[in-house]
Amino acid sequence: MSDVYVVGAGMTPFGKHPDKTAAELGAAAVLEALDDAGVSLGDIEAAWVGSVFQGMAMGQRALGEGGISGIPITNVENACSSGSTAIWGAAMSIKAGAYDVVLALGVEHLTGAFRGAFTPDESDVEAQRGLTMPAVYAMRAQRHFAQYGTTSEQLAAISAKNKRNAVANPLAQFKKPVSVDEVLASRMIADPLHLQECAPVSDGAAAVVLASRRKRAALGGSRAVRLAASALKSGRAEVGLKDMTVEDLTWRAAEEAYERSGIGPSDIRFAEVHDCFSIAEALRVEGLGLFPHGEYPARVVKGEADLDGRLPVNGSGGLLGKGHPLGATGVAQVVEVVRQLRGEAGPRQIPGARVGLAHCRGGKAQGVEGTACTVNILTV
Amino acid sequence: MSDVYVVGAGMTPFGKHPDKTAAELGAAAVLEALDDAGVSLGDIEAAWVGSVFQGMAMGQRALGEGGISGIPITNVENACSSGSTAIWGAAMSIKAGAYDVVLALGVEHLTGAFRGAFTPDESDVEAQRGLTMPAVYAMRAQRHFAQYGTTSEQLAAISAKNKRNAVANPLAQFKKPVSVDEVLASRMIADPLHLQECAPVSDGAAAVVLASRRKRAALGGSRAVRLAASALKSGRAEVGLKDMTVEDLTWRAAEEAYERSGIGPSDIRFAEVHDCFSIAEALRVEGLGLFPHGEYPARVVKGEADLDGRLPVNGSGGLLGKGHPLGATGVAQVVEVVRQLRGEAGPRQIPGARVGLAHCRGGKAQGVEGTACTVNILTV
Amino acid sequence: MVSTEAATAVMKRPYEVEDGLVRLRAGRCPACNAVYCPARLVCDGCGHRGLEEILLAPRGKIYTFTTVHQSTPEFQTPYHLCYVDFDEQVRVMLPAAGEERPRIGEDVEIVLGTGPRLVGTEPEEGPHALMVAGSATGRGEEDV
Amino acid sequence: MVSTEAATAVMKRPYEVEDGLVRLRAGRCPACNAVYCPARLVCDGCGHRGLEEILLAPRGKIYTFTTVHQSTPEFQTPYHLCYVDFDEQVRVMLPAAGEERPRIGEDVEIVLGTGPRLVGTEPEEGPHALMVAGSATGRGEEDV
Ligand SMILES: [Zn+2]
Ligand SMILES: [Zn+2]
Repeated sequence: MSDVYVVGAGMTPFGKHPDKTAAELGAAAVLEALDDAGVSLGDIEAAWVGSVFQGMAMGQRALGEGGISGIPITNVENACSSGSTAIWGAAMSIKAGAYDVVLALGVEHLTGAFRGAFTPDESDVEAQRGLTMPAVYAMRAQRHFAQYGTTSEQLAAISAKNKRNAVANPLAQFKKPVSVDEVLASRMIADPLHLQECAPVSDGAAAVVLASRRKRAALGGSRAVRLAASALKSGRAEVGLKDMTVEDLTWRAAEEAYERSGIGPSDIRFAEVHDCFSIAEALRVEGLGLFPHGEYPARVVKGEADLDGRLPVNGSGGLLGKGHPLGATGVAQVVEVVRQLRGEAGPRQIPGARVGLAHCRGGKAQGVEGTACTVNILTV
Repeated sequence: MSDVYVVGAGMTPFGKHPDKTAAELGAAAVLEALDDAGVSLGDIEAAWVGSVFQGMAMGQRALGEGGISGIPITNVENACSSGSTAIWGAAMSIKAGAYDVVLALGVEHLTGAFRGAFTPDESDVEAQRGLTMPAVYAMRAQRHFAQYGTTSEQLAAISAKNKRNAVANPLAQFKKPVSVDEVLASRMIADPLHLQECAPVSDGAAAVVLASRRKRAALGGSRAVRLAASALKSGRAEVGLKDMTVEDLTWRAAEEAYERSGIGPSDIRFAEVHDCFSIAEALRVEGLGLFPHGEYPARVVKGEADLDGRLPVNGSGGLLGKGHPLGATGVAQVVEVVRQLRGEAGPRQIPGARVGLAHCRGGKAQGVEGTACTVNILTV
Repeated sequence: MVSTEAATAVMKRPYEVEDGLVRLRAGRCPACNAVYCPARLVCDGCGHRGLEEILLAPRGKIYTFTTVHQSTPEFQTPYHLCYVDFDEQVRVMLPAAGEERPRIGEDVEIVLGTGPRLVGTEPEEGPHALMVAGSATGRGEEDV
Repeated sequence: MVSTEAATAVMKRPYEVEDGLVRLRAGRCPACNAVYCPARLVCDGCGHRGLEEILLAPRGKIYTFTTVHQSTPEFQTPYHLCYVDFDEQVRVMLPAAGEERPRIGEDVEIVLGTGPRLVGTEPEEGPHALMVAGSATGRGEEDV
């Protein structure tokens, strides 16, 4: 299997875009990624496009708007991991030797398309009984509290960190810092999670151009970043009485990525992880083996995950600060890692960022731990 | 890129299954395909699952019901080509050397989920102005009439042929033959297309197990069928005033499949094509280069596409006779080709069937000719 | 991000009325002259970014047609649909006014009518439905 | 196709009432004893096809809980949710009756109540909502 490189990255501002269609947002991200890569529309041989609530043929509509038609396009859905599943599929095609330059796009336009809380699919018995995604994570947070003495103040510190990081990201939805007290004063969504601990409703798109080693060389490629591993897993069936603070799904995806890349948890310099809720960030980084199990919230309070900390987490602002246009999220994480690795992250640049990890985990399907999880490891 | 083999095939009866969920239908197809392949649940390394209107995480729900969880699962959507896009993605992963045994599943449960005619995505300006999928094909039929003298009786003969073939297929939705007169006496849906010239609303699922050369050898593999080529294309942008009787999208997918397999139109012994409407079958086989442009309807009347004709088309009954559970259709076509190539098609067996083609074309997206088209060529 | 001009154009009313004539808003590529209706951000043919807005001729010719007898619940059947070819070398799908069956090759003009949509199911493009009418066949303003 | 027994079970009412006690319908693998609630066609653990139907104990223990203050428009907030562990080694999500906050480790019994759903938005499983109530905490039949 041949190496895969990210040779171009682009994304729209995340936030409310009531005046734009999903296709227009997608096209804008694609064009920026193409320009960044120095490739033209005609160089793109195939595309994978992730979205969740955008109806049929999202990829064809977005690429059509952007001047690309006729090529193989695969629309993929894996709940909040849809965009990162698109990257996984696109990378697979380069490993297959089928193409030299492909595109992965994630796009979502949720403004006006959404009422109330995000839930599992309506076919799900738990959803029919009232389960929402905030409730899933609230119940996991209650266990983290009970088992590890985690507190609401500690979880609020995760949100405050990410919203502070977002201020340094011009593409982020949230533009001003939020204190721990302000997080705790925001209204309760699902006990113990407050509004400011839940990712917002967002519109946006992100795209990356992937290339083979051969094409990367032809492009010059001094700014190319290597996709050292891309792993996708789905949740295991829920059998027996498991510890809900343990992210088996995250660990299995990470394990494969660590093995394939030869890069272990201790080599990771920074991470973008799927912080759909404050507690989620803790569950992710503990599941990835980046922090000891049960200890992350307390360590955030000590500053270990800050931009200048031991292992910066969600320096982009994460989903909590940057926004969470579902299908776009997984691609945007990789865009951020690429910009950090290139040293192009401006005021939020992490010094010496040479190995980064992007983790994206989505959804909950009937009887399984989660819909999907991806782990991408990138290096320069 | 390594060879890809279909080592197992399964499908549910197509029709109305109000007492079953989409997940149950999907699981049933998967289990039959696994048994057919002689592999166990644990052998499946990854899966691609096509559906259109089934909500989030269809693959995780169907495979979970069938006892498979944890593996990489990619849900794909490409309108009516969703299932065949799943096959294309699954085959890609074997070519990449990533896996030796993978699954492609197509599933759709439309009973009760559907009102009125199928349309392009609701974001589409044409759909907002009243365009339906039957109307698209009706307008193309009017051009075929005007340009080639095609008649309603000739189109009705296509439906009558497929519904006759369906009688010999125990999995088909329609159980009795329909005469040309009965087709023409059925109510008009979009002039000149009558109800009996439109694919029905159906529930169903179909699955195939794909394997690498190495794994096929390990399995014994005497019944394995080779996937000589799998091609996917999307529609080109509609620029200028094109001849709407010409299927550029179909031809481009076919051209790639012919080139990659070294098998040309004259080598094809039989075909399953996407006959969502009577006229569609004509547009497909003419676009594939299997019949001269403009002549297919007249040749159907002469019996050339019958099971005992020069080139049998839709011996399974096609979408018109077998049913059309959108996401399942593209996989079911390949299941039929596999059974024909193995000599297991019973009363509808085509003698000497050693090279078959499956064509699946779906949808219409704003400003492009069609959403997606796949051509799979299989041989023994 | 690219220019949002085309994006804004999509949100605008998709036509202009000049001297009583209804003209569709479209986009033309300044590099290769390809015309798109509705406009898009980028020209598919040549990759040029940013199309210039043009108004199509108020008349076109029916390329093909159908009469829809089954639709979604938003529409009142039966109704006629046509693909109309314009001199600007672009084809647009529009409903046809009146009860008479359209004909291939017929010259039609664009009119504002009620369209086949049921009351209360308006699309984003606004309260007036674009339709075509062939004055030679008796379809015209008085029918819509 | 595989047996449709499990499929049929899904469509049935998801519980039985015996001697006034509400017991959830579930599926147990005859080969490895894994329990699934609701049942499924195939055992994930060992691949055995066809689970046997069992009824869970009428009581369980709260593994975790939350109070939902924002939900979809179908539900009346606030309401309590719990994951309840049963002796059969299976965990089920159920709403909790009454206003009092559930507690981790609390013993609860299953009751039929109105549930958090608004009138007119019933799910497929039928008119009675399954809930849990802890008699020790004052939640009980009289509260639902
Ligand atoms: Zn141009
Ligand atoms: Zn078992």
